[in-house]
Amino acid sequence: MKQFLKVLFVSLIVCSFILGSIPIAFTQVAPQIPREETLIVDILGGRIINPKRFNPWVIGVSAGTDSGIQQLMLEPLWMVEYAKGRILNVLAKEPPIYNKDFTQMTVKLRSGIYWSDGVEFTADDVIFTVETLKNNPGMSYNTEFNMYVDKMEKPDKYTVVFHLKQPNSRFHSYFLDRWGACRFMPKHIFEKVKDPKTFDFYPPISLGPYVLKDVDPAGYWRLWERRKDWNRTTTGKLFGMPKPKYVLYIYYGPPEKKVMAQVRHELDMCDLTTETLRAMLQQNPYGRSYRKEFPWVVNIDPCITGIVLNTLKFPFNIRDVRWALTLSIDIVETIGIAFDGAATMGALLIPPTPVYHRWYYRPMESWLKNFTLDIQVDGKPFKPFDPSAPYRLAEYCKKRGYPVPPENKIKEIFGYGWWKYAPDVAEKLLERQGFKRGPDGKWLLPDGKPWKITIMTGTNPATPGYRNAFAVSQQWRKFGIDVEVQTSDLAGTIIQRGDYEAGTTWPAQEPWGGHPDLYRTFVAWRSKYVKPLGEMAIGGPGFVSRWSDKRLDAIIDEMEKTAFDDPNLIKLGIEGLKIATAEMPSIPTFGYPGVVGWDEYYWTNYPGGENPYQQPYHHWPNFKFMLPFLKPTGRK
Amino acid sequence: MTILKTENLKAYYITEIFGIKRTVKAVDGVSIDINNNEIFGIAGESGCGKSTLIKTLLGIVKPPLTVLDGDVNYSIGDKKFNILSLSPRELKNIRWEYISYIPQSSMSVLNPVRRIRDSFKSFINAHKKIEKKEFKNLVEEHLNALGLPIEVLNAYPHQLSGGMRQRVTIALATILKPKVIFADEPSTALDVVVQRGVIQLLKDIQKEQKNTIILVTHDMAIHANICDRIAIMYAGKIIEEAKTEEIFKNPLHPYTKYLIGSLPKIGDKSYRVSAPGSPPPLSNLPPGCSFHPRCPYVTERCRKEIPSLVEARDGHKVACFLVSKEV
Amino acid sequence: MLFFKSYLLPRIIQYIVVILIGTTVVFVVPRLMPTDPVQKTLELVALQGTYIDPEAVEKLRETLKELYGLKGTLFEQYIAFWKRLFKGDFGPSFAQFPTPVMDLIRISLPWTTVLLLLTTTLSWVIGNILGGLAGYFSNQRWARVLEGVAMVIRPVPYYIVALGLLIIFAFAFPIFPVGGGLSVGRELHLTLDLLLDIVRHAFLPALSLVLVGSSVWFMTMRLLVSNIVREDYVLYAQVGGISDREIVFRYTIRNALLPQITGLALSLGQIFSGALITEQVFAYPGLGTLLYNSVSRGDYNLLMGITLLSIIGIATGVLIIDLIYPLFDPRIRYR
Amino acid sequence: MFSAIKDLLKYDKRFTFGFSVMTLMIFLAILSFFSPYDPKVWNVVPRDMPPSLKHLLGTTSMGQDVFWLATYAIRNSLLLSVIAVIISRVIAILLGLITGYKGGFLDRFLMTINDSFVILPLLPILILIASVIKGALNINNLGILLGIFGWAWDARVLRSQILSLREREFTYTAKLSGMKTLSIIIKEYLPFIIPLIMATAMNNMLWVIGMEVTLAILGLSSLEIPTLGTMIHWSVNSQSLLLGIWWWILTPVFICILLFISLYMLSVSISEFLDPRTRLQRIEVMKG
Amino acid sequence: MEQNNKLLEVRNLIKVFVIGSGFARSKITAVENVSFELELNKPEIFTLAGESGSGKTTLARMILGFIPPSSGNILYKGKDVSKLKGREMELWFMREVQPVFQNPFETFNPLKKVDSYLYETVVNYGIANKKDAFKPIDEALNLVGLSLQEVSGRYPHEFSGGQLQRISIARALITKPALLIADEPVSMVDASLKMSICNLFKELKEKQGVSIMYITHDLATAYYVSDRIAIMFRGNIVELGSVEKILTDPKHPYTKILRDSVPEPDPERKWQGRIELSSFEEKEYQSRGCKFAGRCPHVMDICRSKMPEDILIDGRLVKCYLYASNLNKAIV
Repeated sequence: MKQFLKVLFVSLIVCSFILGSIPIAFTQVAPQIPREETLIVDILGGRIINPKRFNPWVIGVSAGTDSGIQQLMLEPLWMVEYAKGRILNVLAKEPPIYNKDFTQMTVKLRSGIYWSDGVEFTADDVIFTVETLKNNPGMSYNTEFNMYVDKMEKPDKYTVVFHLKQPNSRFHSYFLDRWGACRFMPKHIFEKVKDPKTFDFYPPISLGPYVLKDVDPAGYWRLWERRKDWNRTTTGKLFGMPKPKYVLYIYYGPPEKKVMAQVRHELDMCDLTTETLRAMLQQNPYGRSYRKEFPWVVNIDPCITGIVLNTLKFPFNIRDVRWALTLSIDIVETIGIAFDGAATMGALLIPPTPVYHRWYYRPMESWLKNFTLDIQVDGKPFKPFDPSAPYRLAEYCKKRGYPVPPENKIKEIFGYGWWKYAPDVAEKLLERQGFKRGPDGKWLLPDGKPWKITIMTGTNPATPGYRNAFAVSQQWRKFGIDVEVQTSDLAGTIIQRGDYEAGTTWPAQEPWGGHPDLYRTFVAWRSKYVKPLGEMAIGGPGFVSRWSDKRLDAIIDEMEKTAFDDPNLIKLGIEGLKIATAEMPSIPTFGYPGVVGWDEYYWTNYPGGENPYQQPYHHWPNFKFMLPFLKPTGRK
Repeated sequence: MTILKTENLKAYYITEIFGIKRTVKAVDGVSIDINNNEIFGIAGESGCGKSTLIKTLLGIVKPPLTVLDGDVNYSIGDKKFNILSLSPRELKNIRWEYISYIPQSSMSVLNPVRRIRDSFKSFINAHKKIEKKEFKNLVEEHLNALGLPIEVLNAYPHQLSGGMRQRVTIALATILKPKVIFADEPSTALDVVVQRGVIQLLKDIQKEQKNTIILVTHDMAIHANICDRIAIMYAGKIIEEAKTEEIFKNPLHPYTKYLIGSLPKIGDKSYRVSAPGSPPPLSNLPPGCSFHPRCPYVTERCRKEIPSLVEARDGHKVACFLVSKEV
Repeated sequence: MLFFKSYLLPRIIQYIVVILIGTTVVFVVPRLMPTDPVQKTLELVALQGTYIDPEAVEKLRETLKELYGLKGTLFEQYIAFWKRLFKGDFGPSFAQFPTPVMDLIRISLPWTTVLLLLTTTLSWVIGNILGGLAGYFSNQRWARVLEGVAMVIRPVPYYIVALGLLIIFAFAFPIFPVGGGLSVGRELHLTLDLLLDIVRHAFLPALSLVLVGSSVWFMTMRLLVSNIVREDYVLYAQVGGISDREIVFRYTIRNALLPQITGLALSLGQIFSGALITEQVFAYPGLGTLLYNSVSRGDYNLLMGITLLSIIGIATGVLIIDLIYPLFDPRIRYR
Repeated sequence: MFSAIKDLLKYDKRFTFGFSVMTLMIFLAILSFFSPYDPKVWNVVPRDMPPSLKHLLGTTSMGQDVFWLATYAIRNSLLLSVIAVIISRVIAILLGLITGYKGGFLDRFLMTINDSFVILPLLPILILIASVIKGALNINNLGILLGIFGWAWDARVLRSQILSLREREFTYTAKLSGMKTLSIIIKEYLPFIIPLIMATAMNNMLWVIGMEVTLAILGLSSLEIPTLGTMIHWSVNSQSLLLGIWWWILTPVFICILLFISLYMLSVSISEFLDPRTRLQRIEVMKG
Repeated sequence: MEQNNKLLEVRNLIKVFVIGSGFARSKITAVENVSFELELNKPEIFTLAGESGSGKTTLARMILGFIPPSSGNILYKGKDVSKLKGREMELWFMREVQPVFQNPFETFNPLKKVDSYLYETVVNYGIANKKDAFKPIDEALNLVGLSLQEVSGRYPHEFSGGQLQRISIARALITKPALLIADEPVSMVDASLKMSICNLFKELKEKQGVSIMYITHDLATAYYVSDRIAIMFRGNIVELGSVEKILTDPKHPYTKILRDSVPEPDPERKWQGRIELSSFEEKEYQSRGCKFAGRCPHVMDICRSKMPEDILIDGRLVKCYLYASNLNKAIV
């Protein structure tokens, strides 16, 4: 019997040896795709469920668009560039031209742009796309185009004029790519298709600098090859030749797998978590992050994180309560718990990135410093703003043993300040509203019942929302409120239905990111869009706080009458922000600390913190503009 | 000619469960001589140690069964050995070819999921290397000789009736024509007609192969029908041993007297009595003669001393003070 | 005829009823949950940062409901579901609208079935043989070592086993690829090279599944055999001098296998729900991820498609075993 | 009961091992009530410290003490499995006994329900339910959920056991002694199926713990409550393996292994102890 | 009323079993058209003899009400057993008719103390309450030659088969039944104790007035204890009458073989001649005619196709064509 076992074991060992000893150390790519000419990037959305579908024009179907479709295959009319704070003209030659009452928009297209099958891109494609979307319910922008587009005309091959049913000063934003926009379909292909919804568009042709080379039938990767006629694309025309011959979008699985792949130099660009980044940097001498030193995270991400409060629900409908909750948070500790100090705090409901610092935080600094709450402390009105918070955060980081950025960089990296950690004032605010502390020191509602707050959040521990929930829950617990964090995949839905008290989805609708206009942010608080509890909110961040203010309504109305390029927009923005700050419908905490891991074994010159020539993500549509700047290292 | 001889064989079950030691004196000083070409009956009630005796004689001694004393000496032809001192390999070679065993529960000794043919194959191949054709001949011949239909080979055990199963088991045990066959209650739990068939079969085999059968059963009527000599076992000991006719005509031990006297007969409705009381548990035997608590003739001596098996008459041995006093 | 009327027919009716109940449960449960695919789609659009005009949202919601076939009462939807199913159509996936669910399943099914069919059978065979041996020779040292190994592997969360294997064989000693089913850019011609490529990609996932799977079978088999060795027919065979080898395979394992066969049928049926964690860890193509996505995305049709497959798989497995069980256990017929 | 444990401890090494490990686990679980740290609070101790005298099993990347966290995890996982096991046992035993003894239409009806449960793909359904009610998935609710889904197969096993017991003659004796169905089941059958119940209960317990770990690894259980599963979840998520924080990941894994082995040992040894065959031997021996 | 003087009437009783599963299923008629009766107020020991598989145990279980008959009636004191409804009636019937099983070790749950059944019986039938239960128990045990002292607190395996069987009988006697159904009560009892049980039955009949249905394959004890005997073969009663007549002068060929096969405990009267055995029971069950036709030395064509009728001859009923002509002649 032992013999039998021996045979079994030996054969097992032999088997694995044979399999393992097949020559060439294993790499992910087949030999015919030279590794040194390939840029391998992670698919953010995970496995592509429907790998052979390249039709992104059906609403809500996202899977796969971030595996090359939006980054390499399609181009928009305009693109938001938030690293520099500008809007790029891509397929459009110049910004949109509106008539005076915003009922007509003219778009001038670039000439000499070709589809990868050699057909020129013209106004026909634009008109065809908009018509098709308009005529097919279930396709993206179908509702919007039906609401606004009356008719289109084509004065020449490169000009499109939209005639609108009703005035819309921001109609062009449907074509402004900020992770998603109305991009165009090739008329010469789609006009032959019976049902554009079911059409898979495989193999696809592209307008961008790359064209599909191969796809994993199981959906774990898509391989793109640089177009031979890359100079007939906008990317080529604007920035030159993209350097990698191939771009491989691949999903390796859970974060630890991505780290392994990156350490094995089988993944060049990847979205990581703080922990995986740590692991990757520890194991990979060629690894780097956005910043080469602490804090490694991306500080130009155009999103702000924070706590949403359900302002239709007692007691969050009381401003004093919202402020008390704000003042009982020690932002330094919160960031410390959530990201070990590596985040940029934001006191306003807009992202604290360098460009918004420039447009809003810096102009509003003195207002913030002098802003008072209608409560007296030591006989003086209480000024809640704390400009020293970033320095305190820097102290914390120093204590943790991290190299702290120089004095002059502190504001850029840690933010312009936050709200004071003032539990004593918070206490007064609450007491003023009839709240009391129970014998155990825990807060009681005015009716004497214990005050319990449930914070709803999602399930992905890597997200700031998730970490924020736990960090803030600790702050409030310390303050004496009974807090529980509920994690759920359905947090979004539950919050939208208004069936929550506090939550950590985005606290406000994000602005454009590369443009000072705050219309997008404010419109979520327009009183006519507030839905009663139990009914689904309109959707999107901001709407769920169900807060509105007559003064803000007026500002929104004003904005609608103001052109997109009007410098007055900033002034209106500042006014709006003042109202939103004083009312504090949601509590902003810090900017989205994006964690990217880059491997410099094959490629360098990523747009890192030291040279932010570009947004740094491989999943954003701007990625194609990064490729011409990458440098091969020449390693084999 | 003696083929099997034991002297003062002692085989006890020594167990220790949860710290409590227990000794079951299943075979307690048994001395027997079994001759070539005879059917030797061992009679006794359940729990008297007769199954253990067979196991020991067959050399199936595994803990907790321990042989404390005595040998089991065989002399089969020119082969002489003490089965208790053989290695497992030697044992394997001896069994089936020289010594074989017909177990009691034919239902459970045949693998329920294998055909009879496969069982034959396994048992034969374990001892003999033979060709497929030879195998077929061997088995079919044997079955024919025993009057069994060949079709049974394709049957599964459960498809056979109890009697047929028992006969198949007998065929399986005798296929290699062993010189010594142990049969442990081969006909118990069988219907009378079938029982007759089975016993008939054993008789036939013995007649034809001229070997020795050691038949263990509690049924005295069976013994009367087939055995040449009978040993009566009680509480781990042989208490009486004699030729069949002798023992039925002239039982000496009070227990044997009860045993034989209580047998009902068709056509005779006269009142019969069983021995009073019950046999003692082997783990807790009374002192002196084990039968004394049930014995109507009990004396003081019986309570203290253990009578030994002595020859009372020509070839009639008995272990009882009542009898040995006379001698 | 008797067999048909008194056994097969009721058994098949039961089979259908069981599938019906199972399907209904899977149909109803997600619809009782406070989420729906329309909402998920809207959320997705909103969370991606694409700008939807607030005015357009209500209309969009209606459009989607219409498109997804989610108008009407639960009962109407249920009827519609069966009507569609009888035409062999699972409907469109919501998350991948309007791609038919069938298409999505077709992509993943072969990978899952091949890998799981192989590993399930292999671990069954290995686990049972080793378990049988260890049960029969329970006093030997190697048997105890084997048992110890199985006992340690079994409780380790599968994720950790898989990750451990990856770290050892793909990271510390990069012998095997870190994931995927095929090398990128490999052309799909049936060559030895391609086959080898597939095997190498499947090796670690398979190894992890077999390791864990066989230790589960091992434990049950060992227990079963340790009971069977006390049976009379085993003892009799031992007395009869039949070799240990034959006793182990023809007597103990053979007989202990009977309950294991039912277990195998169940696990083979479960193949169709995929091996979620394997797929996740090894980025191996399969139905598990699909299923997981369908759950989190509220993609009812896809969810129904896969679970129905799984329900039918298991029920059929059990049915088949019930029907052919007499082949393995001849006693059944006459009991 | 007490003397039985004493005997088992003295004479059965497997039981001794299982029992002492279980005792240790329970002791640790009780110890959690005296923990100096709140498991929900982070940053209470220095992060990523290897095991030392101050922190017996080191600390996590969240600044929690692994040892004390583990005591909570053991407590919650045990509690969870006990709840689930009790619920599923009650259902399985009731169903198994009733269907097995009563037979007929009731049997067929209940077994069809039972079979429907057997064929349900559990993981997706659990994932579905867990992902939806996860907010409310505290230890009790998760226990109830797993209890509701964990009985089907065992009910079948119990039923077949009862079916064979029903055929034994002492059933008739009991019936003819005027005993009612319920008392026959309880007084006559229960002693026979207790070993089986024990064995299935232990197995079920292991399944529950395993299922909880799976759900937690997928991020589908209430991650704030420290259990073995959430401990593994957090440590995996924080890349403790790649970062070499082995004490964090190995602790729950090792506890899983220990729990399994001890439960297995207990199950084998108790089943053997309660098994009619050995039990009879023992009774015999006890009497001398 | 005719029924009034019958203790037990069995009329045309049939039991069909469906066996097997999967692709292999078949029907077996375990009891085929069996009728007999026991007189009221005239206690007797009635033996049902036959090989295993002759349907005698099935018959006993039907009479006890454990399994329902496929057709036919069992009337106990004029009441149809299968139609007894309600706990009251059930208790009444069970009190009147009690069994003794074959294997005393199976009669009692091995994991329970034996006396528990005695107490259960006393309490459940309302014979006495728990406190006074020992009295009827002790009385019943005395009848079988035991005492409560010997029995109490002990498990089944602590007794010998004979003792257990006596306890089993004592338990049955607690309710003072009118009919005892003893299914192979001595087959598992050691030879030295067998007769004590047989004697006990005789005593019960004579002193307690209990009727006993004695089911056995052991014709020697049957002859010893019983008054009447019915020989069963494959579900049929092939011969029924007084035990002396049937066993000393069997008429049916099967009874003859059965009688001849009984081993005599006398080395001078060994078996003579050979007998033929059936190989596959199944076939005999399936046969349409006389089930014994396959083995009968006097088989005729008609035997294989049609089941013979009961024929009254020499004070007994015989189911055999051999005697059919005799009957005809007698009539003619």
